[in-house]
Amino acid sequence: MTATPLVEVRDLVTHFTHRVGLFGTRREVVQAVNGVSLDVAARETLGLVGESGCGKTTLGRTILRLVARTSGEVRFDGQDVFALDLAALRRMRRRMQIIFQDPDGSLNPRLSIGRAVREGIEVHRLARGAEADGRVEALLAEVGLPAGSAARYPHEFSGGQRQRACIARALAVEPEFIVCDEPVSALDVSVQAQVLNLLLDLQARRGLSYLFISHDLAVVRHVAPRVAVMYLGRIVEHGPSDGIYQRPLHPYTQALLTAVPVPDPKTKRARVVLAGDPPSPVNPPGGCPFHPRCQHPGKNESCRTVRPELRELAPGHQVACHLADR
Amino acid sequence: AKGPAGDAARAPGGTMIIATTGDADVLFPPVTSVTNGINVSDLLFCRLAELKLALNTVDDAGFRPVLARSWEHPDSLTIVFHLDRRAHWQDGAPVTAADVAFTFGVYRDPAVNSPLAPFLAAIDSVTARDSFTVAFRFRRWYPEQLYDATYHMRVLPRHLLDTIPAARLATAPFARAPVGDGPYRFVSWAAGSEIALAADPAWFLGRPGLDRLIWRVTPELATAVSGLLAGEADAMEVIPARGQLERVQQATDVRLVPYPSPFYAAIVFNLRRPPFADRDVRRALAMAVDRETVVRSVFGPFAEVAVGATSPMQWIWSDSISQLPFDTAAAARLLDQRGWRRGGAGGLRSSHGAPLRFTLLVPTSSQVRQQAAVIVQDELRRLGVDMRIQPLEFTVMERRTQTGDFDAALISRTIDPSPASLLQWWSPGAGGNIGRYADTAFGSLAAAAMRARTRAEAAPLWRSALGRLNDEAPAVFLFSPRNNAAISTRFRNVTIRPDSWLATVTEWRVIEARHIARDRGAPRP
Amino acid sequence: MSGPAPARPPLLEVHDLTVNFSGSDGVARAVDGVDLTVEEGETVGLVGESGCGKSVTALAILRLVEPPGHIAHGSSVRLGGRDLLALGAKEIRAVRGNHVALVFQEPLSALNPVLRIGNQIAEAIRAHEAVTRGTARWRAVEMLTAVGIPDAKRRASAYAHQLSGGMRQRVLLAMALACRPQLLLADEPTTALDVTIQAEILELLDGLQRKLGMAVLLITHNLGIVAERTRRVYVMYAGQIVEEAATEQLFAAPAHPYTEGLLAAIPRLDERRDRLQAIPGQVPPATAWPEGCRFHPRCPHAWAKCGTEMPPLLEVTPGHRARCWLVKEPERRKK
Amino acid sequence: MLRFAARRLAFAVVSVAAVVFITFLLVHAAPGEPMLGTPERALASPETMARQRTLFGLDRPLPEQFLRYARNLARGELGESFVLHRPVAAVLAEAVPNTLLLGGTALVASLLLGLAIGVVQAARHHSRTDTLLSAATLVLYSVPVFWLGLVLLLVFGERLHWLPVSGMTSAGLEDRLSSLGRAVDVARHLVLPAASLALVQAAAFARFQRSALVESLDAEYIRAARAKGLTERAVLLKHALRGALAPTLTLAGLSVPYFLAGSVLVESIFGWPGLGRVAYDAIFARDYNVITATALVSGVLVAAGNLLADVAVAIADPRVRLDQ
Amino acid sequence: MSPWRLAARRFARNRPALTGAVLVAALVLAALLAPLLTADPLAQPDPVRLQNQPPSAAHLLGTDPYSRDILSRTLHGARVSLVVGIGAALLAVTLGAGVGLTAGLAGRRTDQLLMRGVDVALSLPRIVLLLAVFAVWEEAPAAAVVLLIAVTGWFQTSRIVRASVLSLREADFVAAARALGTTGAGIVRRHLLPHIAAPVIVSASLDVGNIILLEAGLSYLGLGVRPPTPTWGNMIMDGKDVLFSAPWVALAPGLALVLTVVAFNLAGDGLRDALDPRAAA
Ligand SMILES: Nc1ncnc2c1ncn2[C@@H]1O[C@H](COP(=O)(O)OP(=O)(O)OP(=O)(O)O)[C@@H](O)[C@H]1O
Ligand SMILES: Nc1ncnc2c1ncn2[C@@H]1O[C@H](COP(=O)(O)OP(=O)(O)OP(=O)(O)O)[C@@H](O)[C@H]1O
Ligand SMILES: [Mg+2]
Ligand SMILES: [Mg+2]
Repeated sequence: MTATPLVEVRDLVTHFTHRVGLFGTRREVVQAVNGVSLDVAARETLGLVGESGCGKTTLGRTILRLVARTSGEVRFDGQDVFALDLAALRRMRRRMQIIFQDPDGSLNPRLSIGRAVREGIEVHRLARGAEADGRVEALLAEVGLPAGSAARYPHEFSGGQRQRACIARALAVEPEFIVCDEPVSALDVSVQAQVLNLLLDLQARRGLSYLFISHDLAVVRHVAPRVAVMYLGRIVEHGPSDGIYQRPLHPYTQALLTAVPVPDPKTKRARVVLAGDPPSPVNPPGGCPFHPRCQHPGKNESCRTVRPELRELAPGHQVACHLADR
Repeated sequence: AKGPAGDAARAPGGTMIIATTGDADVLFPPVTSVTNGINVSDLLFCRLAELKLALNTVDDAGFRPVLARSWEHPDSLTIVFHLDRRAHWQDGAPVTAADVAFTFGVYRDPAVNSPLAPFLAAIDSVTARDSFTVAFRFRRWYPEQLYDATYHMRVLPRHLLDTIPAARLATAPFARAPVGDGPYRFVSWAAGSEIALAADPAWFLGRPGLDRLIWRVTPELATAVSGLLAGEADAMEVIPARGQLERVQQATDVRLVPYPSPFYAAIVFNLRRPPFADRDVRRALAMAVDRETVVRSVFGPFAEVAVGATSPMQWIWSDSISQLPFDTAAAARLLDQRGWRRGGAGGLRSSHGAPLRFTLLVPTSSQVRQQAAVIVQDELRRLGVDMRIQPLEFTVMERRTQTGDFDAALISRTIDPSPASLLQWWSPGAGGNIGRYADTAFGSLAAAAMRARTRAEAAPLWRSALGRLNDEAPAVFLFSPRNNAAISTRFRNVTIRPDSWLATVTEWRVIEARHIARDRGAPRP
Repeated sequence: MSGPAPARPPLLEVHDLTVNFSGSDGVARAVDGVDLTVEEGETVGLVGESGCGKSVTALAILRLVEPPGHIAHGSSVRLGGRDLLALGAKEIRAVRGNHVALVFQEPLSALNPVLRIGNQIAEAIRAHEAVTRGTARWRAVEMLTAVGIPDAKRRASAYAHQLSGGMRQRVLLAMALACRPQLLLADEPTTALDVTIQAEILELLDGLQRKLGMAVLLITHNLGIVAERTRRVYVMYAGQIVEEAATEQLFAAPAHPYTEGLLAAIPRLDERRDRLQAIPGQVPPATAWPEGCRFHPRCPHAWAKCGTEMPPLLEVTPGHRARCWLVKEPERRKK
Repeated sequence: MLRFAARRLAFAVVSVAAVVFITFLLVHAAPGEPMLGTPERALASPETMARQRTLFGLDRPLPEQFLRYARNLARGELGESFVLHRPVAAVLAEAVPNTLLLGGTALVASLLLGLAIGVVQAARHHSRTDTLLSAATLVLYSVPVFWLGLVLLLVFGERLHWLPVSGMTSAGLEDRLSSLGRAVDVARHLVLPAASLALVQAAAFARFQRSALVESLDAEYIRAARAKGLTERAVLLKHALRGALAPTLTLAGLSVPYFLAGSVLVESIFGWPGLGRVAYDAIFARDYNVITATALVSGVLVAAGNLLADVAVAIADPRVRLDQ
Repeated sequence: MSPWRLAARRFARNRPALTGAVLVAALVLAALLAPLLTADPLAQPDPVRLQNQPPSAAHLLGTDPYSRDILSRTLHGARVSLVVGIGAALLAVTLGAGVGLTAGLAGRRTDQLLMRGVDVALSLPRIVLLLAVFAVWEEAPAAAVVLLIAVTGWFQTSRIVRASVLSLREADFVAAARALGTTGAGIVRRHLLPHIAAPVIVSASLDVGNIILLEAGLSYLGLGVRPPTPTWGNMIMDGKDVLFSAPWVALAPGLALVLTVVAFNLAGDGLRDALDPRAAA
């Protein structure tokens, strides 16, 4: 974290406005991402964890400008992503890619794997004809798909293989940065390990940066040296993973960590069991967004009224909680 | 009401359900234009005098008194009618000379816009001499004065109508629930469905034989016939389709009553267009059409080849009228002579490179005419003539023929009992002369016929005129269908006057032994 | 049976359960000769990866497998000694939801979207007990309160889509437990939920189980849940039980290479590993199970015999069995 | 809800206005003109026709005619029939109830029949009964309405004499029947035309209902219902049907155009004095005001059907109803 | 194997669907070959003696009231029905797909405008419009019938297409393509069109049957394609009057009509099942 980071996100806000009601008679604003700042350095992985609906995907997509932001800034290699014109954006997209959670939905069922991988090569005119074919073959081999996969269609592959194909597609344009949006959530444990290993290998080989999104803390711990915890559109804790996993500062992170079942019958832990469901991002509570579910004994009035900002409590370890240092 | 009472004692009553394919438009005789409207209002309103069954329009002898007990011709331009004092409106008021004069005014009023007004053009005035005497004054003398004075108009009740502005007469409530002076009273009318009339027991000429007449609208002919065969209906004015006729023929409870129709159908050529300006081409085409085949194919035994621009209904009808023969060889020779030689593609005839080709307009409303056209097309093709058929919706075709925008048209003409109507269609300048046929020889023959005082005198002249028309071939006169009414065998004493099929319905009776439920339905008071 | 009172039979005894699905690309043996038992009041885990036949096993126990699937001849499912597979339609209905209840994986799709949740619970009660509509409703509300739904009376007239995921799963639990079943088949009851909610639900389930004294067959693919919540475990792979052991035993000394592989492949919160140990290859399709041991194409220790002969469940220690030839020939284990 | 209702209503008004505008343009731009006469008796002379045009303002430029029509319409006046010489409103007032009776009966009958068939099929899907019913509904669905009407008429009316073939009442007997007898009489007349319309649409409903049911029988909540120990009957009727009803009800609401189209044919065949018949006659007689008014009424009926479909769905599906 | 081939295979395994497809193919073939197989459908060998003849060796299906050969007319009628049915369905579907695609891809405003327009159009009483238009049309050549039926029949398709475009727009693979820098046109061509093709094909094939029925109804009312050109509708009308004495006149076209519509519906149902994304595995 010495040089300028590859990706800089500053105060990013993404809201969705849509009409609800029988015939769209009411407007509703979903505050999916609500003021997020983070950096990803070159060759680094930043883990992003949080519960369902807290805005992880939206954040990832906004960074790639796949979703319109409401305010805030994203810089890639120093360039303001939202200031680019369409041609420049397209060029920029060669350098940043995304892998999705659902390997079924992220491959067009009507395109063969080969054509899917080739799409990026063609769009950016990286190669043509036989050369492009060669590249496709090489990429598929690199992600560990059997020879001859190029001519086959997504439904002929297993989930893990499809995810490999998605990775190959993303790699085809030789990106520097990849948003991995829960790339292994849909996979079985045995396959999940294969894909995680593949991602780590590729990073080592190609010098990639990842924003690694997951709701599985164990997975994040495994791949990311630095982790951000998201709750209701905001980063509530952020720091080196060793720090976070061993001494979580935010009550939410604590609850999250203790809730994860550990596959070892011998460990018995004290558990913070939360009550209630996460509030809706349509009407996020005032003050600390976590206060309605917070089990901290010192919970007080300011939790309800004052929104805590991220504070650095240990080197590189920030937390947004009024009570964290008490 | 002594006479009628005696008659009523004999009258067994009964109900006749008449199936029709169309509803009435309005029951106000000056503007009624639809067949059923005319049929119904004919029974509600009386004429001064009626044609007898023979439909002789020339002599006074052809008429029988109705509202007019008698009439006389004080001079050649005047007819004086003496009204029957027994005649009264169904609200009790007597029928008076003032009513007759009023009626004439209504028919002639442009605000009423009666389509019958043109037929009254020869009448200068109608004046009431006293309550029961009325004088018609004509602009000129002609033998059919009595016909024109009596046939077109049905007398209207002045006392019920004179407060209504002329332009509103047709839409006034009266026009949908009229009060008449005829043998039947209006009972009810459910639009699109049913019109019911009941006998007026006090009708001055005697109580009608049937208590109730109900018109039942059944748009689909096949359904109407089914209803007839199933006993839901008793009678139909005419069954126009051969297949349906055959169904009725096989039925035991229904019989067909044939009568001459007031129609003929013809292919009219537009003489403004090149090939038809040539009389020989027209003649050739006429000779090439095997009308017998057309008639047998379309109608089987139920129609006759037209002898000319007339129908068997008219007293001038005769087999002796001269006609062009069916002679394809002669037709071919004639065309060859006129330069229309075979040689084009498909053996088509052409002259100076132009093929002998024309388009025949046929209305989509008439199955029969479409069928005939298709057969004629086939016959002409064998002669090397390319006739194309263009089926057109009725109103569109009417418009095109009126404006002269056609080659040929397969038209059907409804004709009056009077042969004078010939001139409406075939004299130069007449509105109905859509093909612009103009022939002085025909004109003078017809004019002579119109002046003849008696049938005997007039008939040969009319027939020569028709012969001349055939010879000139401004049209190919294809057929005159024989109408067939279908009437339940429950009815006796059935006669039909061709121009108005229910004209004699007052005489019809139900056979007592064959009364059914609806016959016992007492007419409402 | 004669003689002195025999030992009480286990609550649930599944023997040689086989379920076939006939489809256009052949017959899928989704479940193939599964044996398992659940004792009264006990929590037993059934783990395995997606598609290995866990759900079908649960459904087959209640005879809820629908065409094109069918339970093969020779299978038996005994509940307290009674063979459920031999019951008539009416009798099996009396078992479903009454003695044995089922909780599904997807709480949203398992609730009828057009019926009020209170009705759906009451309906389960009325299916088995002759109570009035009112009583059933009252009991439904009581059940909702018992599963921790606040303001249960009002919530009873809500529809599924108006509830959050956690609430829905609670409703499903309430529905399943309404008739106080002896056995609950919980088919991945928390898979669709966030970890924090998952913990809440599992705690709730624990509490209810203790209160009602029922047995639970906890189906999951999450070894962590198995480790925390069960006493005994069955591991399934490719339609078969491949290992059976007391939970502690299984985690301490897995006997089947598949179980071993699974344990090694899980990223752990409590320790950082450099590289995960992945099991190579993937689960074969149910229509084409490999010959011999079904795991052999992915097994690091496999030898020729594994490709031809299917191992039976072999006893490792009492109560610990594994379907692997290594139990007999441990020397073949590669280092 | 109120705003929604207002929007829907405004929308329906716009639709109907569009219908009127388009129809007005269409009929006035058409060749031909209102006739004084029938195909058999073309009575009117050109002068009479010309006077007719002036009387009805048909000689004015089209925009002027439309403005006048629109003004009258805004005042609730539909004008006068050129052919029938009476207010169009009166013509419709007689015809519309008849069509509503016929179409409504047919709609309800087809819906009930279609639902019943669909349920039977779904209950035994993939059985022989299901296959047979599928074949039957497919064929029925593919039969032209007029053809079915003719066959029913010939068989049940003319051959078997079970039912009357034409009209709404038995002519000549109305005044001798009690009001109950009259109702029975109308009902007997209603059977054949309503059946012609209903059978074809019932086949459509049945096909739709079957697949909706079979699909909903696949749902997890059906399995859950079975797992509760519910009877198959309760599963099918309470759980599956409730969910599968909404799309069929929507279809029913949207089937108004079908019934309108069918009524043109069926009313002709069975002599049922309704809107379809009025429209047909008016079109051929170029009775402009009547044509436009029938289009207007049809538009209103179709819009009402759409609205009904929305309402039905809202009633059947709380996800729609309660999405507030 | 590509999804299209998979669908084809599923279709081929579906007995009723295959029957429908074979029937359709046979019909198309018969219609194409009609001029070779049979005599002139307009020829009237002897309109007096040969009318309404029952089936015989010379006239396999008998003759009509004009002595024309019913077999020949039925086959030639197939040409009209198929041209109208298939033509109008294709045209309607193309229009609908175009509008639906535009609405789905364009901004909110255009979308609203188009869809409100479609909503209005859906409440137009199609039959009244068609009646009005056909009644006034001087000649209604098949092309005009096709055009009119298509122009009044694309609304539903446009809704279906728009809905699937809207949901596809949210699909991850579209997002992935955008992330790859694929242009809008490329996304439409490569990712959207192949997907909307399936529902469109299904709706077109099911439409064909409906349109054939509609055309027959119009012909039966004496509208639509005009005689003497044979259409099944006007053939049935020709036979209506002789339904009792010569039932074969109306029977042949009636059966042909029902058979054709059944065939298209079978094939359409089969296509729907085969192309159903839920059956994609
Ligand atoms: N296109 C959209 N329109 C409207 N709301 C949206 C849209 N995309 C996401 N949201 C809403 O924004 C919030 C955050 O969604 P997002 O998908 O970013 O969460 P997530 O953390 O990725 O959740 P998950 O773990 O379920 O993937 C959710 O409430 C979601 O419903
Ligand atoms: N309706 C069905 N038709 C055909 N095959 C089926 C059906 N249901 C299940 N199967 C087969 O049964 C196998 C086991 O399915 P099952 O649902 O029991 O797996 P599972 O272990 O519950 O997996 P998951 O963790 O994904 O729920 C599947 O691989 C599938 O091939
Ligand atoms: Mg996400
Ligand atoms: Mg499962």
